[in-house]
Parts: sequence; structure tokens; C-alpha cells
Amino acid sequence: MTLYDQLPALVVAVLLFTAPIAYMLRLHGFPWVVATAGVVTSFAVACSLAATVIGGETIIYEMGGWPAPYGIVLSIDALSALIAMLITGASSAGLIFGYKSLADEVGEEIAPAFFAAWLLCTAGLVGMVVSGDAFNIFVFMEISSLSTYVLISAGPDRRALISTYRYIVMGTVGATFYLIGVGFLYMVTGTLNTADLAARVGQVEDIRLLLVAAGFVSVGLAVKAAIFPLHSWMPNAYTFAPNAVTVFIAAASTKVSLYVLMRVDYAIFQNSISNHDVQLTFFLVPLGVLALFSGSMLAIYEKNLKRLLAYSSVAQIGYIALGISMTSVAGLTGAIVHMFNHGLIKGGMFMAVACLAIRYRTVNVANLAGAGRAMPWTMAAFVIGGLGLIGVPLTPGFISKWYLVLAALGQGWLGALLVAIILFSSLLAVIYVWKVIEVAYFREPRSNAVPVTEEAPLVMLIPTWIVVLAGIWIALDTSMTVGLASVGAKILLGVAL
Amino acid sequence: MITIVFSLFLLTMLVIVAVAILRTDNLFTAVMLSGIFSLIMAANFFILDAADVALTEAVIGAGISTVLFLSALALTAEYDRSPPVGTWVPLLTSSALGGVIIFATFQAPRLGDPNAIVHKHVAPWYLERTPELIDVPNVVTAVLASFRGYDTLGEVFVVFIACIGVMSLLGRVRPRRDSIEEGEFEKRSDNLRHHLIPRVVGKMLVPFIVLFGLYVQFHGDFGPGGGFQAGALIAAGVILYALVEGGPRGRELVPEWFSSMLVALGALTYTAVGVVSMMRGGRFLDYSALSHDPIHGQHMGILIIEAGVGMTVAGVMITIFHAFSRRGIR
Amino acid sequence: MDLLLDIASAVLLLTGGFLVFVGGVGVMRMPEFFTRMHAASVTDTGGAALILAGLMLQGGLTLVPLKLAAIFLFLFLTSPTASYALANAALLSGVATACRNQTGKQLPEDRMDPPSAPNSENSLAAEAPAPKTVARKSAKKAAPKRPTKKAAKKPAKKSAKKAARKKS
Amino acid sequence: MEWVYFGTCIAILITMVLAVVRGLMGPTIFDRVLAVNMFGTKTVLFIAVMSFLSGRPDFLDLALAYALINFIGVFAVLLFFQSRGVRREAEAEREAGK
Amino acid sequence: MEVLGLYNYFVFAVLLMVGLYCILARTNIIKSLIGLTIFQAAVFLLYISMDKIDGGTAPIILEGVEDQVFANPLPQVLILTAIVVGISTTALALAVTVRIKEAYGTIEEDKIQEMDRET
Repeated sequence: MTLYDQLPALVVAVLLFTAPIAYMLRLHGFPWVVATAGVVTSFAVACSLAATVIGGETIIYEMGGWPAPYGIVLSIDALSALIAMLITGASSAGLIFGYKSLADEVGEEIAPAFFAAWLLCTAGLVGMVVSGDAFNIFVFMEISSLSTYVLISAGPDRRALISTYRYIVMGTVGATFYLIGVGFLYMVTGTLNTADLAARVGQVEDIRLLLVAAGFVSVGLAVKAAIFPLHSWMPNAYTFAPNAVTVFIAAASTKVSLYVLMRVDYAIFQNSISNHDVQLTFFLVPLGVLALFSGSMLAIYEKNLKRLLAYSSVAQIGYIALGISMTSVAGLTGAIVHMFNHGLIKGGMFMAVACLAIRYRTVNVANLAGAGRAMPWTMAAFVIGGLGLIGVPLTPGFISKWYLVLAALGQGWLGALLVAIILFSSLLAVIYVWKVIEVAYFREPRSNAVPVTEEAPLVMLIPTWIVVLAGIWIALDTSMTVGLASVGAKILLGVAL
Repeated sequence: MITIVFSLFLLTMLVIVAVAILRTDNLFTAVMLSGIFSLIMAANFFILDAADVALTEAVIGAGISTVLFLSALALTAEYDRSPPVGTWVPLLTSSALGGVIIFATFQAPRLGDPNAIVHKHVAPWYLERTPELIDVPNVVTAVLASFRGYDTLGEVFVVFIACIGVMSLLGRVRPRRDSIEEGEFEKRSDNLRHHLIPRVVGKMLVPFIVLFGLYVQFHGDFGPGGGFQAGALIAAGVILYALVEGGPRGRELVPEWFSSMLVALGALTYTAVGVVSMMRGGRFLDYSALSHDPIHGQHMGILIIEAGVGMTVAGVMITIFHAFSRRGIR
Repeated sequence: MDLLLDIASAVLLLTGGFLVFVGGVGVMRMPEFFTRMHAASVTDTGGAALILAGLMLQGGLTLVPLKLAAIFLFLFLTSPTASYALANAALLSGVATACRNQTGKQLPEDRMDPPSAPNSENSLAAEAPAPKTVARKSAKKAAPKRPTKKAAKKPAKKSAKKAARKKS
Repeated sequence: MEWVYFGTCIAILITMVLAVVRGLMGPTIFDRVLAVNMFGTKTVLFIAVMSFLSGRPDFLDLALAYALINFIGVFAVLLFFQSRGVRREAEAEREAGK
Repeated sequence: MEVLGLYNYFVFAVLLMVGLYCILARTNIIKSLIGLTIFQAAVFLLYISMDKIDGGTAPIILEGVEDQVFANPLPQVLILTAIVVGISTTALALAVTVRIKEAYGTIEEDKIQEMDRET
């Protein structure tokens, strides 16, 4: 067993191994070093995994050496490698970026606990993505949720506590719904391995239990993925969490639940329940469209910059839901690419917001008047991110919107309506991005506000610009993202590669 | 046939207690009734042939959970002052949920019917192959520790995060705001020292409880038991001592830094077993790579990871209890 | 030989079961807290002792009787302590005054002031106003109509049901 | 011997029901604590007799664990009551002080 | 006789309803948390009532006894994990509740919302 074969287990084991170490060694600044080392190694392992699976094959890794349906199995294909790369990338960017902003917001006393929770949040998310066992996904979902609660509750403001409490209640109800769905699946098929489930679900004769299982799993994951009606926990959680934490969870945490929803719906239910794709579109299309409109409208009227970006995330998740509901290769590719691109764009924008926050001590849009001149580099990064949200060519947003429109055209009259909706919501995105630009560049700083002169600290600015430039690079050279996404989509739909 | 009558009897009581918990206004009563709820649930599990789960539910559900809720109640309010909010929407959603499930379960396999798919596919393999592959009488411990050891590793880290979360939330000792100074409060209320009989009996039983915890830990392979239950039992013994002797003396018995180190060490042991089995050429958490003879390797692996789990769970429960009790009215 | 054992354990088990059942009925029927406490704790220990002894006879010479002896010893130690501690806490919290009104006559040991810990009179009395006033009202109604035991049982049960409905 | 175990189990179950009814109805809080304590000991006996009824006498460790947990629960309640008096005084002082 | 077999599932459905109603209807934080524990406990009942088999005993293999029918060990392992997940979530939520009480002075959600709306 060379090290190369052990990679699938290493991507999670490294994080799980460094977390207790980060908690135990309480010297000054040491937990941050251990955490960054762990996350960056995991990112490197995820990239090398992506390189091996880009051809289209699936790595099966049996935990504990036990064969498939009896032991737990990790299964990594193009789709899971792409999302694992997104998670570990966002986590390492958030950590490297967050050294100064976390020292400012999170006290030294709880630094060991905080960084151990950060490591375990990454481990939970990556564990969910690489796992090939339905109950194992639940266990790692709990690891990532519990550590996200800990990260959010470390926010300086007292409202972080009440938003953590609401997130705990909704998150636990969502996870328990998923558990009930898995329970019903186990009741009718007798196995927990996802590949085995997909094979045996076809022969189930009493369809009623399967429909209810699909319903429970979808609703549970919709709560965790903050799809439209069940997203009420997200804006407050993103707003009151420490800025570096928002960078990480905005880029990665909701995408993983969307990934699990995609895998469970397409791998398990698609070939078993007869007209499941019609049911999926019936369930996801209205929710996606409502998410688009309500997210954009709420963002337009929002005063707090972080909550504005959170509402725009609700809208962008609406795009991904639309992509998932179009059961065609182009639609799925668009959804997967948008998961990656949106993670990159939103991560960059929240980094810019954190840079503004460390200088202006506030994230209220009104108080940021004149930021364009005071902090040119930060605002430039924010503007590029904003253009990405709108979907201007040369930005990652354009690529994913391109594939979504392509897929929508293939759906006849419903598709034409969807294309109109996508374009209209891009216009709404222009409004709320312009609102921020207008305040930052064309308005004089208020007289009573404290004058801000110097730029954000270099140690925060460089990671922001690395993420923004990475965004532009994948907008130009789409071989990596679209390559992995289309291979993943073909595997999900069972189409020949 | 006999057990069906008992399980019907207990399930009805379960529903009655649940409805009572919902209707009572006094939070203390709700906590007491949730203690009874856990005990009935544990008795139910025992009747449904799940001995390990009954032990866990009793020790964690009725024991640790009640103590945690009580110490949280001591720090917050005791009455549910608010009238129930508009009861239409919750009533509608919950009855819709219930209706969907009852509609679906008409096709579900009946209780105990032997040709349900669940008993046909994966379970028989565990029951037949465990004596030959792992040779441990308690199949539940074998599946928990070896066949699905990765799940239990995730489980240990869930408990680890609970400890981290409580430490990061309650770790910072609160600035003292109110008038009762330290010594006087200690004397009056934080312990049962002036109750002679409970103090003597309580302190006399603490060593036996910890001994019983260790017995459950190492007896896990043969009878109902294992890391989780043992950790909770050992923690229960230490909590009993802290209840009787008062917080500060309890913290002298098991100091704060020791219990959080115990937590980190337990989690580290479990992961280290996985990494060592990787280094010795096996897969992650493949215990047969741990020593020359696979079955001996499995035994050693299960013993070590159960010790890791026991350390972590005991450390977590003690740390959480100390964090809550140190947060008292100071 | 084992027929003798069977009969002995059957006798022990059934008496133990009956004793436990009597304890349950006692807890339901007794008018106020301290007498319920008495009924529960005595039968707790007694019933448990008989049942466990009955099971021990059935256990044969394996480890089982040893485990049963451990349980019996543990219960024998802890259940009286728990009952004592509970009664003491109730006394401290001023339940005694509430009970005196229920039974309508002055209990001699009522005046015994509790040990060094302050008699935090305000805690339960203030804390649970509803049950106390209800108790006093039902006591007045129950007290005069107490010629036969059955009659007392009916209003006590009715007022208890009313208290429960008022409480919830 | 079968029906002897069955009879004892029925007696214990009925006592459990009576304890739960007292727990639900009990006017004062101490009645509820009494109900929980009694319920705990009855579960211990129920598990002990059930393990003989189902022919697996090696499950008696559960019964011992139940008895132990029940004992710790009562002590936690006791400490909660005792510190309640002092807490109410602290609350009153804080209101007065404000 | 048929409804006896499904009784476990009905109790599971009723407990879910009680738990969800308690979470949604009651605004007191600790009452909602107790509702959450009931909600999770219902799921444990669903899994464990799947493992019962007629005439089976707990899956602990005794040497002497032949052709012994055993209950299914898999749901028991899953529920062992789920119980500890439940207690960890409860412990974390209680720690947040204590901090909320110190920060806001109350644990009634509607009062907290009013205090937030003022600032």
C-alpha cells in the first residue's frame, strides 16, 4: 500500500489528526500554525486526488479493509474531488487570510478551541464529500455542523449567540430529517452503502416508503443547504460570525449539502422511482426561482454589507438548484461549475469585506462612504467579485451562467422562461452591486466618521487578490473546472463518458 | 409474545410522558419528566433486544442529560413565562409530518417479522463472520469498533467538538458582578456537605462507581458495554463526588487541564491507531495489520480504540460539568 | 431439590411484587407529600430486597447471584439515602407548613426548626403559590366531609384532578 | 417459573404507571422528584426480572447502572434545590440593587 | 393483530409530532431544547424497532448455545452513535443558552427578538 493509494483516507485523517494537537498545544500562536499546516496539506492531497480522477474513473477505498456493503467505503470521483478541492482551498485561504482578523475578533484564550473547531469543520465537510456510506455522511454532517456552531458562536457581537442557537435548532432538525430518510432507505433495502443502495433500490416494490424517504432526505438537506424557504438561519449566521469564519462557511458549507442532495437524488432515486426527474423539477424549479427573486430583492434593501452578501448567496444557491433540477448533462455541469465558481467569488468578496471591517470597524454600507479612494485595492477586489456575481464575461460567474442558459434552452418553452428569469435576476444583481459601488466611490466620507487613510494590512490583501486572480484565471482557462464538472455530471446521469 | 405486551404498555407510557413534557410550564418538571422519558425509552430498548443501546440511553439520556439540564437551569430561568405562540402553524406542520409517516409505514415490515429485508442482506454476514474474523462474543462491539470503526471515529470527534464548544463558550471565567462573595456562597449552597448521610454514602460509593465503569469498559467485548457507556459511568462517579463535595473540591479531584488533556489524548489515540495501521501497510483503521495474527490484531485494535473512546467521553462529560458548575452565581 | 427452590423463589417474587404494588397504590392514595414519601421509600427497599432474593435463588451457582447481590447491596445503601435527602430538602423548603394545613391538625414535630442551613422559607412557599392555595382550599373541603375513608378519597381525588387541570 | 416472572413484571409495570401518574399529577415539585426516584428503582427491578424472563441473566449490569444513575440524579436535584434558595436571594438583591 | 406490528411506527410518528410542535410552538429556549431531545429520541425508536426479530435475543453470541436467532446488530450500532450525537448537540446548545441568558438577561426568544430590534 504505497502512500499514493492511501490518499483518499489521508485527506480526512490529516485534519482529524491535527485537531487534537492544535487543542493540546496552547503556546501563543501555535494553534494557528498547526491548523494552517493541516489544512494546506489536505488541500494538496485533494488537488492530487482531483488530478487522478479527472479521467473519469472512481477511486474506491475500503475503510478498515472490510469489503463494500459490510464496511464503510470512501468513493471519490470527479465531482467529489472538485468539491473537496473547493472546501480545503476555501478553508486554507480563510485561515491564511484570517491570521490578523481572527486575532482581532477572537480572543487569545479560546484560540486552541477555535482552531481545533476550524480543523474539524473542514474535516467534517471533506468527510461528507468523500464518504460512500449514507450513515457516515450523517456522522460527518454532524461533525461539520457542530464545529460550525462553535465557530459562529465565537463572534464578538452578542447577537452571534442567538443566531447560533437558531442555527443549532434548524441544523439539528435538518440532520434528523436526513437520518429518518436514511432509516427508511435502510428499511427497504437493508444496506447503507450508496453504490449498493443505488443497485438495490430498483427492486423495491412498495414505492410509498421510497417516496417518503426521498422527501425526508431532500427536506433535511434543503435545510442544511439553505434552499429558499428553509434558509432563515443563514443571513444572521453569516453576518454575526467572525469575518474569517464567514469567508470559509460562505464558500464551502452550503455547497456540500447541495453536493449530497445531488448525489442522493441522482445516484439513488433517479433510476428507481419512475418519474423522479419530473418530481425533482416540480420540487426544485419553483424554489430556485423564488430564491432568485427573494434573495436579490432582500439584498437590494439591506444596509449591512455582510447580510447583503448572505442574501445574494441565497439567490446564487437558487441558480444551483435550477441547475440541479434540469436533469441534463449541460444543466448538471452548470450547477457543479457554479458551486465552485460561486464559492470562489463569494470567498473573495467576504475577504474584501473583512479588510474593510478591520479598517472601518463597521460593515454598514452607509459608513463605508469614500472607501474607494481610501482603500483602492480592497474595493477593486470587491468590484471584481461583484461583476462575477452579475456574470459579466471574463468572470467565473459568466461561465456557470453560460452553461445554465445552454441547458435551459434545451427545455423548450419552460427553458425560455428560465432564461428570462436568469437574465432578469442578473439585472437585480447589478442593482445591489451598484448600490455598494456608488456609496464607495461616488460619495464623500461622512464628516463625523473617523478618517481612514491607509490600505488594509498586506498580509490580508495578498490572499484576497490571490483568490480574485484565481477567479479570473478559471474564467479564462476552464479546462480544470468544466472538465471535472462535465465528467462528474456524466457519472451522475450514468451517461457514457 | 410476552414482550409485545410489555412494549405496547411502555410505548403508551412514553407518549403520555412526552405530551406531559409538552404541556407543563415549569421547566424543572419538564426536566424531571424527560428523565422518566429516557428511562422508559431505555426499558423499551431492552425489550427490543438492544442491550447495549439500553445501557447507553440510560447512562447518557437519564443520567448525564438530566444533570446537564439541571446545571443549565440553575444558571438560567426556571419558568416558561411565555404563552405558546400562534399554535396553528406548528400544529399544521407537525400533523402533516405525522400524517406522512403514518401513511408511509403501512407498507413497512411489521415489528419482528423475520423475512424483512433488513434481516436478509447485511446483518446475517455480521452475525456469521464475526466469530471467525474478529472472534468477539458481542457482535455490536465488533461492528461498532471494527467493521464500522470509521463511524465511531467520527463519533469520538463529535464528542470532542462538544467539549471544545463548551470550553470556548463557558471557558472564560465570568467577571464577578453580584454581591455574594466567594467563601460565603460556597459554604451555603454549592455542596451537600452539611447533609451528613448523603455525604458519607455518596463519597463511599464513588470508588465503586468508577470501578464499575472500568468493568463496563473492559467487559465491552463479552457483555453489553463499551467505550461510550464506560466513559459516561466514570464521569458520573466523578460528578457524584463534585455534587457532594462542591465544585472547587471536585475540580481538585479531576483538574480542568487534566480532563481536557484526557479528551485530546483519547481522540488522538483513536486516530493514531488508524495511522499506525496505515503505516504497517493496511488500510486506515485496519486492525489486522497491527500484529502478525489478524485476529490478535483485531482484539488489540478494539481494546485500544475502546480505551480511547472511554477516555474521551469521560473527559468530555467531566469538563462540561465543571464548566457549568464553575459558571454559578458568583 | 429445585422444585423447593422454585417454590421459595415464587413465594419471594410474588410477595415482593405485591409489596411493590402496595407502594405504588400508597403513593397514589396518600393525602400529602410526607406520607407518600413514607409509602414509597419503605416499599422501595423492601420490595426490591424480596424480588432480588427470589431471583438469587433462581440464579444457580453462576456469576448471576453475585451480580444480584451487588445490585441488592447498592439499592440497600442508596435508596434510603435518596429518600432521606429528598425528605430533608422538602422539609427545608417549607413543604411541612403546606402539609399541616392539608391534614388539618398541628403535627407535633412541625415546630422543629431545620438544622444549620437557613430555612429558606421563601423558596418553595413563594415559588409554588398555586398548589399551596389549592391545597388549602381542597383541605378545607376535604376536612369536614371526612366521616368515612372512601368519602375522603373521592374529594381528594377530585381536587387533585382539579389542581392538575388548573396547574397545566 | 415463567408465569411467576410474568406476574412480577406486571406488578412492577403497574407500579411504574402509578409512579408516572403521580409524577404528572403531583401538586408540589417534590412529588415529581419522588415519582422519578421511585420510577428509577422500579426500572432496575423490571430489568432484573426481564433478563430472567428472556433467559439472558448476563444483562444484570444494566440494572446496576440504572440504580447508580438514579442515585446520582436525585443528588443533582437536591443540589439544584439547595442552591435555588440562595439564588433567589441573589436575584432579589440584584433587583434591589438595580 | 396487524396494527400491533405497526404500533412502534405510530408511536414514532406521534413522538415526532410532539417534538416538532414543542420546538415550533414554545418560545422558551430550554423548552425547545427538550422538544429537540424528544424529536431525536423518536428516531432512535424507529431504528431499534427495525432490529427486533421474533424469538431473537440480543446479538451477544454465547458459546454453548447452537442455532440461536439474534437481533440485527447494525441499527444498534447506528443508534449508539446517534445517542452520543444527541447529547453533544444538547450540551453545546445548553452552553449557548447560558451565554444568551448572561448576554440578554432572558431566555424567551420573543423578548430577545424585541431587544435585537431596538438596538
